[in-house]
Amino acid sequence: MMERIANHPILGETPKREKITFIYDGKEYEGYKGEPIATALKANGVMTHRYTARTHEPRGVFCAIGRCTDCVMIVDGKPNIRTCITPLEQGMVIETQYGVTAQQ
Amino acid sequence: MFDIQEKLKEIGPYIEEADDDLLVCRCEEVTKGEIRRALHQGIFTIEEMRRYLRSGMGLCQGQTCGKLVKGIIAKELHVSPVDVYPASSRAPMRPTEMRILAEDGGVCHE
Amino acid sequence: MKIERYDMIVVGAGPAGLSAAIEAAKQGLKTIVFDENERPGGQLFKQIHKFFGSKEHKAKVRGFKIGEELLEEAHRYGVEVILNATVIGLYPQKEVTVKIGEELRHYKGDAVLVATGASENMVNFEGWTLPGVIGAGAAQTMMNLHHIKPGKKVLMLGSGNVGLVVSFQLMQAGCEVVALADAAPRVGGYGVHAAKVARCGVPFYLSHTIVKAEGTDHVTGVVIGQVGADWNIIPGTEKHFDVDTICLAVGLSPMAQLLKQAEVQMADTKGGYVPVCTKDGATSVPGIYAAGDVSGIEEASSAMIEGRMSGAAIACYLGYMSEGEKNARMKELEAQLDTLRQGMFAPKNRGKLVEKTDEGIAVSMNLLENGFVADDEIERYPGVTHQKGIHPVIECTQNIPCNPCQDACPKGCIRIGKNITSLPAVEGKKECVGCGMCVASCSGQAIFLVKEDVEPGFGEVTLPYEFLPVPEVGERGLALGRDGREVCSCEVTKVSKAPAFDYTNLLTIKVPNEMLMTARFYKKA
Amino acid sequence: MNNTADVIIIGGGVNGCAAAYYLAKRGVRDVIVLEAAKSIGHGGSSRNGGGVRQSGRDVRELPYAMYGIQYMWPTLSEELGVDVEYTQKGNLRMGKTEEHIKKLQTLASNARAVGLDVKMIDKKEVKEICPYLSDEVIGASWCPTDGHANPLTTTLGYYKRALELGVRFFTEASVKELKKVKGKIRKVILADGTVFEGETVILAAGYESRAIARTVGIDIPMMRLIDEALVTEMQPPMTDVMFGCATADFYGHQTVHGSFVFGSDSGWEPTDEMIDPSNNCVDPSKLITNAFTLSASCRAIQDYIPALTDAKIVRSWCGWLDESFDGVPFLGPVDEVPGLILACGFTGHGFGTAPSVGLMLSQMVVGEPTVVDISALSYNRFLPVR
Repeated sequence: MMERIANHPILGETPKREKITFIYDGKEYEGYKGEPIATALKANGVMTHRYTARTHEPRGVFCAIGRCTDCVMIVDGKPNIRTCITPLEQGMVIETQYGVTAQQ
Repeated sequence: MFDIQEKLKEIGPYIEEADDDLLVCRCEEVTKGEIRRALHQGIFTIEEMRRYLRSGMGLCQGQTCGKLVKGIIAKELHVSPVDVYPASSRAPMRPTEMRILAEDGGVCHE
Repeated sequence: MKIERYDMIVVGAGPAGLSAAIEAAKQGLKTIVFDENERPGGQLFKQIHKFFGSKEHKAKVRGFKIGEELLEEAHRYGVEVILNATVIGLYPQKEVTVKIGEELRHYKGDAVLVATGASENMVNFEGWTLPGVIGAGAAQTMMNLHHIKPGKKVLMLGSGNVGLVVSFQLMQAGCEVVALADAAPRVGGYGVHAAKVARCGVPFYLSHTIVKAEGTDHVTGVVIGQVGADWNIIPGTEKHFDVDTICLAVGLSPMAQLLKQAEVQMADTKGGYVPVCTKDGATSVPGIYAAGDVSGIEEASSAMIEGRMSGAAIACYLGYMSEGEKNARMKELEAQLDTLRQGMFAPKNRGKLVEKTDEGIAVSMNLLENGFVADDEIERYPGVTHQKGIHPVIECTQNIPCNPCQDACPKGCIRIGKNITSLPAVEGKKECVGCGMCVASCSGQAIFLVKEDVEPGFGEVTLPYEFLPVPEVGERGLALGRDGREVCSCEVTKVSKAPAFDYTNLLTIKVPNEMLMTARFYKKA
Repeated sequence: MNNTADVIIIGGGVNGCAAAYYLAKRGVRDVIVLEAAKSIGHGGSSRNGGGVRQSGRDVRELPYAMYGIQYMWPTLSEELGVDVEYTQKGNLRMGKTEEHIKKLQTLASNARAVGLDVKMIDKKEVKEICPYLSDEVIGASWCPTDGHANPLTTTLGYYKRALELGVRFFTEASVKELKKVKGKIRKVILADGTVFEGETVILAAGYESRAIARTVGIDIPMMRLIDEALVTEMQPPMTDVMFGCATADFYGHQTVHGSFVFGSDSGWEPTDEMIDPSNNCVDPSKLITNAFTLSASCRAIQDYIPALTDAKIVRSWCGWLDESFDGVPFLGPVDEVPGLILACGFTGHGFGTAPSVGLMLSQMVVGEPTVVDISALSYNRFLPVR
């Protein structure tokens, strides 16, 4: 689990946001509406987003701004979704990506 | 004019290095050793390297590994990285869904 | 099908893009700005430290505040700022294709300004693809935009300003920075940034790089080692740290692909692949301009001025401003840019070892090699004086373009002079009232107030403190030296918070008199 | 530097590299290849859909297209030591209208006449071969022995093997002029003035061949046209057939990597750049990619393969076709200039035949009969009407 920052010495208190639920690899988790999927996963301790096609290496967030595309996962059935810039929505189904599919 | 055989003679045969199994292109999973080996086979440009090994051809379009590949090529060919011609740059700048492109031109914005 | 038309299209709502748009819109140009991110401001919105420079460069204002001000100004002048708008193509006929939501739109401008900024360089080592190895920009995005800690224990690679600033930010967010490493033999960023990280207890490992990241599914540790003359690791110098995050801050490269696509003449330089352009940003394609990091990496402060210059140039190009008006404006802006490009970190000094300050004082080698000025080196700087009663001690030891401290002191105790890169000097004749404005206004957090003999054998040090929780008066803790080591126990005697301090709280600690020139940070016992 | 060789090949594309390799393989190793660009395979060789097909071809090309598929492509990866990703799973040339079907039928019956196994199939059969296609596809021609390969690795594979066998390659070597000596081809002069000399010169420089041939008084009737290629992100394995359509809106396939590579000649509306300022006429050879080209290509593809609608396009790029006036290449010796052999005008479908073309070029150099008769592709075919 990675701690969220509730209060920051410069930025102050984190604004209240709407709590929602989503499904990650078959289990239900909580996150905030509109935050990047990757942030919600990180808050729930998920580091590994996918395994690569050629050497089956684990990958996660690297650039966090949608450039490197390392953090892609299967979101609502669509592969290669950049989770670091895709907003979380209620009921989203997020799956670990193996190559470009959901399971090996 | 650039003499490929001459350059191949100059750089000598491929000699394995300890970190050759290091990944360089994260998207297409290309290692430093693969790039170095290709160089000693006459694959000298970034463009050829992309085509030969797929380095820089992945989702990020070489944004992450571009500079690293350039550095390896420069070192192996004994030239300055500044003299290694960069890859071309083409649309779309970011991966774009086919349906969004396909609908373009048919919509009128007011 | 419709192509929307504007006088000026700006790609990138960062410091350069927004500044250009404001400058142009002021002259009456119909201007639109696209940015692929959900928030405008580019890197400004992740920068929570106070900026350097002088008033006209918005010095001592925090980056994200500057971003907010720019955005507000842009709106005021009628600039359209479209977010989540990804420019996927730029064509020589000054047409851009923009993906907005589920639509691709076409825009044509009489001028197009590309201000796409930079992308982070990367370095590869064994395990660099493991989850938990992230870019410094990623760390900033996570903690400053998305309110989540990037990691619990972090190793930072890179001692440039980005590495230093982000290390400090990580600690502000509540993360532990176990070490800061850099393959270079000397700290690359501002000494004051390094010093504020070092005094928190972060060890600096210069001439060190990462040997490997450890872990199977994510990072669980890191090994660094000392780099020899041949750039290889010297066997036996390896050190292991338990970390869950490795943060890479090894430089930036201009992100100029769009310009290349538009068939602008490009040049490959040491600083990256950049468009060939005039000083006001005009490229080889008439009507296509570039400003900010995309045309060469500099600070955000310079990017804002470059943006203004391009904005004025485009206004003139399109006939909204006369040649004379433009030249006058350019002169003013060039002067501002010139002052930022002075000092030890000026573009002309990049990569050079500057051994003496402009004043002829030897630069602290300890600062360059370990991140802090040694106790025996500090006395030689003009900001460090010994006086009766409360007075500022200014540990600003490099010539950098920055002068808010001079303006901050209501009593005129601090003098920099006309040249804003000069080292601040403390005027002994003027009387310090201990208001602390200088401490809070120093963007480098390098000013302390020192007062001897508040009680027999003890004095007080007032230091800037930007962490949570803010200690309570009466709390006992440890005073840390410039090197981050514990030097003595101490008591918090005063905590000052004021709107004018802009979240830089002033902490006064009581230490033995002999520790007044040593104690520079506070840690809860 | 020794600037003389038995054979000088102008053009480091797939045909030039293949010719160099087959020459070296048969022992003619004193060969120089001159490539104008910085990179080998910079032209059409890296800007095509990778089709290795026989169906849809003119009957004059079919014999060597069939020869290559029967005898060369299946073992090419092994021979070059590079995976050329040759996949022989058929070519589906689709039609949506009766008019399309008629066109396909004509092509199919012509091909059958020279012995190619190609037949017309109906909507249901099309769906059985590839379930991802649009319901609007009412029929197709189907050639099961067609397929696809990776043009990038094929070109570089030939290059690499030729290098290994001693062929000398020069990049950034733009040829400006040819010169005869005593009535025979001899000198190849670069734009920078460097002179190469050879007994035989193979001209395989795409459209640029026309300007080069003109310097020895030979006019090759072809023009320059642009075509765009694009590639999607990696997809799960969906199909291994080669796609095409009756109207040539697009063509392409899913690669071994998983991405789909397509070529398309849709979306080339005349833009400002094409207008010749001297006469205000539109010049098709000045077509360039515009802001709508990529979209038009995508529209063409999506209309046939709707399953790819969510696939992201990662990159697009374009290249020039050397379009001959009758749609088939100029292949063979030029009688008027002894020693000069032409291999150009491939009209956008020269990749799939490169192995057999390369082989035949090597045969022409040594004066051996070619594996199939290609006299119909001689440059002379235009002489009576010119």
